[in-house]
Amino acid sequence: MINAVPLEWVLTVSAALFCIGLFGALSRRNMVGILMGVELMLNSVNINLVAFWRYLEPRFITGQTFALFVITVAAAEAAVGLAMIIAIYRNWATVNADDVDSMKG
Amino acid sequence: MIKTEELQINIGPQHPSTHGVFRMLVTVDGETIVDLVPVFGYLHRNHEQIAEVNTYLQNMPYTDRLDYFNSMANNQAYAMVVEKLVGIEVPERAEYLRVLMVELTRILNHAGALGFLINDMGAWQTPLAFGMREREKILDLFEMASGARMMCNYFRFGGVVRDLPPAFMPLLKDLLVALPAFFDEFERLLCENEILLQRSEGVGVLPKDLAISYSVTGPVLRASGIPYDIRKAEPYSIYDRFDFDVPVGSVGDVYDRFLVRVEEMRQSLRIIEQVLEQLPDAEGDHINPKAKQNVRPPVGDAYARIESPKGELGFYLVSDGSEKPYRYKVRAPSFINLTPLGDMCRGYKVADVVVILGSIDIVMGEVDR
Amino acid sequence: MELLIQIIFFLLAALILGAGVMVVAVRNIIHSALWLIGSFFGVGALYLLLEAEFLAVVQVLVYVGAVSILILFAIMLTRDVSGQGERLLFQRWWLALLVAITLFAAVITPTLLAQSWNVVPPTGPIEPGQPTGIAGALELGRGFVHEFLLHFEIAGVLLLVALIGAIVIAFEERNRRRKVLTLAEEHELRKRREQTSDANASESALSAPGHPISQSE
Amino acid sequence: MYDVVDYVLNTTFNLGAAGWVVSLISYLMIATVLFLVAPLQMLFLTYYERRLIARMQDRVGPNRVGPEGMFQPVADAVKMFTKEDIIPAAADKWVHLLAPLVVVAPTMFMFAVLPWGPGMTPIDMHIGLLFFFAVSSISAVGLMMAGWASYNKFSLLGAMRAVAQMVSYEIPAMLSLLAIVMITGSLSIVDIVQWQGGLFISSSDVAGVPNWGLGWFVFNPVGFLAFAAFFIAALAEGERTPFDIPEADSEIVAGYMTEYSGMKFGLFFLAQYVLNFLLCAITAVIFFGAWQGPGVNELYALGITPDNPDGNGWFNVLAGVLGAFYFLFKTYAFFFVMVWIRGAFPRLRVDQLMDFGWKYLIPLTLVNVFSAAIWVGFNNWGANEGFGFAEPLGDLGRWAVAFVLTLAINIAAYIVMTRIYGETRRVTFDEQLADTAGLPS
Amino acid sequence: MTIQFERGKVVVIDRGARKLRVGQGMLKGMAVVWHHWLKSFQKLDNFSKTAGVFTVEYPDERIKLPEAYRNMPILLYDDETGQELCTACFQCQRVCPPQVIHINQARNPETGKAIPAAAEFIIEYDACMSCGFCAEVCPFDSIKMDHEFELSTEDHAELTMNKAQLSRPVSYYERIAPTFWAEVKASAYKKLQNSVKRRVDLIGIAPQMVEKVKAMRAAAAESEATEAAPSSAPTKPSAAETSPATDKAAKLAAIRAANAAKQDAGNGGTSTPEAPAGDDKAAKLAAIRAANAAKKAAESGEGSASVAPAAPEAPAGDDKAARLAAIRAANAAKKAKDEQENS
Repeated sequence: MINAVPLEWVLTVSAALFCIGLFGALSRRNMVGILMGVELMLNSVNINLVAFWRYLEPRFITGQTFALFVITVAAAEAAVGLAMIIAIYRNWATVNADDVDSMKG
Repeated sequence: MIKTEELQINIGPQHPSTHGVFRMLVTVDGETIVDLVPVFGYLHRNHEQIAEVNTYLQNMPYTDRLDYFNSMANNQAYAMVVEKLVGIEVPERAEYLRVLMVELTRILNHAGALGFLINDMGAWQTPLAFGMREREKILDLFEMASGARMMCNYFRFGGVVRDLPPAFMPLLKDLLVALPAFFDEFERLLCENEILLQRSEGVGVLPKDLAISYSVTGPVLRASGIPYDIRKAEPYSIYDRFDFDVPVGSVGDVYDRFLVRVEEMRQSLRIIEQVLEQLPDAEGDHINPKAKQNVRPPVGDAYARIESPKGELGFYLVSDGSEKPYRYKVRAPSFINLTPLGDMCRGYKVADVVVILGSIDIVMGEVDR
Repeated sequence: MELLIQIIFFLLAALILGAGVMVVAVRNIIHSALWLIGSFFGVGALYLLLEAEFLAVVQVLVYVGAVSILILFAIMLTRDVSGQGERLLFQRWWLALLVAITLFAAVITPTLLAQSWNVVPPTGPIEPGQPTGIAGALELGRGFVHEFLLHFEIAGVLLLVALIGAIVIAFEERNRRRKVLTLAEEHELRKRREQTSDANASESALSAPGHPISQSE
Repeated sequence: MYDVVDYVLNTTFNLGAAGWVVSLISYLMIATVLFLVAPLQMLFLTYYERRLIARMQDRVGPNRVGPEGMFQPVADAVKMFTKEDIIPAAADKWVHLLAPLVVVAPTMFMFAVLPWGPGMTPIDMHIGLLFFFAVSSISAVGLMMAGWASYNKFSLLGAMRAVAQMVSYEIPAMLSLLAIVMITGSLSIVDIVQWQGGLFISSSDVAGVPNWGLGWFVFNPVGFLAFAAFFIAALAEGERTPFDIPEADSEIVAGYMTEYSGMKFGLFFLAQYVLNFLLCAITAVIFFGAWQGPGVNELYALGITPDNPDGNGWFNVLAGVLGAFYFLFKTYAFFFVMVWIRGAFPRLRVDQLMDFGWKYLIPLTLVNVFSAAIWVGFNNWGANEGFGFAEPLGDLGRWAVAFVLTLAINIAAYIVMTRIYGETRRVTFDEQLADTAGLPS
Repeated sequence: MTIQFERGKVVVIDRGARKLRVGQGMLKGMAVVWHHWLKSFQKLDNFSKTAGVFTVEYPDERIKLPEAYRNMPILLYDDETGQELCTACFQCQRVCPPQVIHINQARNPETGKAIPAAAEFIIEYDACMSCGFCAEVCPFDSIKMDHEFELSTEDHAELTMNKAQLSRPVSYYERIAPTFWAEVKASAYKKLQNSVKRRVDLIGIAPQMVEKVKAMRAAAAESEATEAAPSSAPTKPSAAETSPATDKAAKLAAIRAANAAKQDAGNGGTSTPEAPAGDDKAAKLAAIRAANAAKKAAESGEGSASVAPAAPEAPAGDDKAARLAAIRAANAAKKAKDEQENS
């Protein structure tokens, strides 16, 4: 792998995925859509971490550990985020982010 | 659960566990039932009107088709009402034969009903197969005596159509050995099963006084704690000559209905044993020889009821003096026991509906008539 | 061999990016979630290519097996999914696009041009106590109970907090939940109400006169 | 396999193929074989199940097509192939089409890590166990797709139930395996199988136990409780009675499969039976030593192994056949138990299923993880880890202490948990009414 | 709570509420199933057993049906003489609850008098409910319940059975229900002797026996003739020719009758049922009805110029029914004409 594919390629893929995710998170109205954009961004971060680990420090586990923590955080974030979406849906009967404009429940 | 919109689901008319063509229009909130409307009539055959253009005897085979699980009981109720209307005496041996057949019917009905109930709970046919095995044996006996397995048409006004064939008694005695073993095995298989307990305890509770006001009868009523059995309350035929107990439940849930039916099978067995002890030996006394079959009852009306396996089965006849009934009415236990279904299911889960329905034990042939 | 790996890499990159684009572009939110799963899967395969087997499996387990299912559940529990007749994006979506493209350019230019990433993995004499080869599940496990113990604990606490938080947020309070009374409960309530209003009328129908069964207690 | 292909290509035909070509070809061959094995398993299992359950119900079962009805599944498959493929008008066509594939594909992947015999594991991943369960969780997505795309209330309800069930029961399954993984210290399936040599006591726990291939995990308290919990979870994962709620025919017709017919339905069916086979197989692998059994190790030692490169190849074949026999025998025995349970029990309700998983099975498996820690402490740890006080007992003594301790803990946990759970479940009628006391009238 | 009845008591079912449940109930259930699995390698051949395979592998093995078994009604005829036991007394037709029995009484073609035999006897098997009343009421023990139950067919109309399809020899019934037949054998044959006396020619012979009986009679006649005198030999061929000749005549008569009926339709005569082509059952029923009407007209004899016998337009392709109807119509027409002339 490391002989066939240069690190730049992987990083490019990662950056592109990050920007796609960013666009999704910024532009979609549906809150679940926003959450999915965020998940894409987290994934691209993970690709970066694993790529750096593999190309630079394969004998140590720091990169993988970091990636694992990111996955943990992503899972937690998805759980809480989706719970919030459901709670919001219950109160406002909408999942569009721009319809939810009040701080009071 | 999350607040969701109410959803309407049609269970039936074509559905594996509606015991025929029966539809339940279920409104659910999540999995909880908010409302249930039983819709029936898909099997309506105009039974009562047909009966008014037939002669009294011609109606006998039609009663077989009411509750096709226990045609013998239907026959008995109908024979009783005509005998009452005309005033026909029934010989002693005939009465014993009738009781024997009806109690066998009760066992086969409960064996089948419990099997189907457990099937609705999701067991893959095993209890049903066991119940059907015993039912087959009883049906073999019926076939031997009456000529048909299900549509027996065995009863006539003033007795039964023919006496038992000689091969009948040995087989019945063999069966009486098997039946207690079958009941024990059935109890071991199911009565303490934790899954069955979870599915049936506290499900479909029908409180005592509501059971009375809904006018339900039979095992459903007894499971709610009312010791009402027509065989005891108004002993017809010769039921006052037998010792047997009336099992009642304490809560009125599906589990009680299950246990009451198991116990009723045992009591029926007791009655059959006593029948065999007391059975008079008079050959050819299976029917009153003076009883005419093409009866012309005097003007008047009569109601006769029996404790059929499903509850109080009554026939009401009005005679205008002709050879055909002027009015013919069936009080079908399945139909009346079905009326509280909608209320009984309310507040339980979707999966409980089929269990509660199974525990009522209906036959659509009798409900829709 | 190298060509094969390159082909696989490009296919995976196409899957990841293509599916990612579909995630943000598709109108039907369920389709969007399904494309997201495709993207996750591609990332998992990329991990395998990068020889991070454990991470690849965890990616499949957590993202495909859990997070995406969670998302699908959330979608189905919230609303009509077709998205017909509604605006898909915010009004100023072009702004977001601009930001994304700018960021991409800003990140990728130095990556590709300025910096030389031609890194050689550290070779040379391996010191005693230093790991050899590529770290796998075993080393990760060791790491979690030695070096990264605190981090590991914190991650656990985080998950616990998220678990409780999610339950608290999504939990509907008991009194707000709809309670459908069963027949028996309804009957009991009515009886109690009658009892309070009329203390005499509480006997069951059994003892009513005229009942067909003569009974002796 | 690699060696054989290498020999044929490079020595016999002298093609000079590169290493990766050889491994590609050998992997493809193995994959083809496994791909053919899966449908055959399904065909056999349907026949086996139908005959078995018929016998349990005093019936005969299918015995018309072929000798003793052997070709009944083939006839069924032909029927399935020739049936019309129906796509509901309101369905999401592509998702509807893809769903069965997404369900079937992971079950095929899972064959990759099954050990069929000594040295007969297609891929010896060092995270094989995790791979197995990670891949199995993918099929939940397929179920969700099927349920959603059918545009049918019953389908959607069934899919939701199926997915909730699969996700919930993955946790107790993983936790019960965690206990085993703690003892072996490896996620590799080959290591786990290797560990189970011995005679009722694993030779990895106590050195010097004769290796008859019978040191299975199920013979120690930790392993036994893990086995029980895992098997129950496997019933739920494989949607078997009493957890066959997603396709409860008496309630929601056929669950997520309601709107499928013909070959697509056949694929669901295939996936389900192959998954059942795999779950039985993995139970046999982890708790019953897979191919371990008397004679296999001895035969294998005489064959060509990394330790013994100049052994006789025929002994490899013999050991493989015997090992595969043991493995399949154990697997089918577990399938027998599945059928047996199907023959005996009704099914649970969906909320009871969730309660059982979350409130009973998960706590029980957590206790078991604790027991596993004790087991590992006594058997594997020494003075370094703080278990120096146990050293004077000797290997066997330490094993015995661990056995008694974990047995006591597990039995106590079982009884206490069952009692608590049973009490909470058995809401009597009076309590049910008492619950209404606070309700607004 | 125990309520004491006169005999027996009320028992409250024990729900086992205070039992410790740790899964033993499920294990018990599994033990039962295991027991059945083990026992399933034997056959359940005795009613006192509760385990063992109880499947009857139907096409290969069959249960011996009890004598009382009743499926569909059949008509009996005597093996040797071919005489049917049925005398067309209409008892069965009257008692049949679904009204599926249709009988046409035979008449002497010359005198027009009723003969105790059924000219046609039709039972609609598809609507029959197998109640067995017909067999019960039959005073001549002619109608009995068959044990044959493999009646399924692709064509609904095939289940409308005519006399030829219903007739079975007595020996057949004796085989399936020996004791039942033994009870009634003597009286049945006595009654048969009585009715045979009043039968003429081939009327009352079961259709499948007609040829045989004819041959037998011819043989008897021949032997008589050879005994008596060789001069009577030429009568033989004419006797043999009678049946096609009468057939032709009957057809002609039928056509004539039909025409007459058409002409008289406006005069308030019995309506002409127009059977759709290809509908066998309807055709047959129509034929019977028409014949009955004709019979009635003939019997009433009150200057029935207006009540012309009606013949159905027999559908093409239904020879049998058409011919039967034609014969009947022809007979009736002849009779009517005779009576008209007489009056």
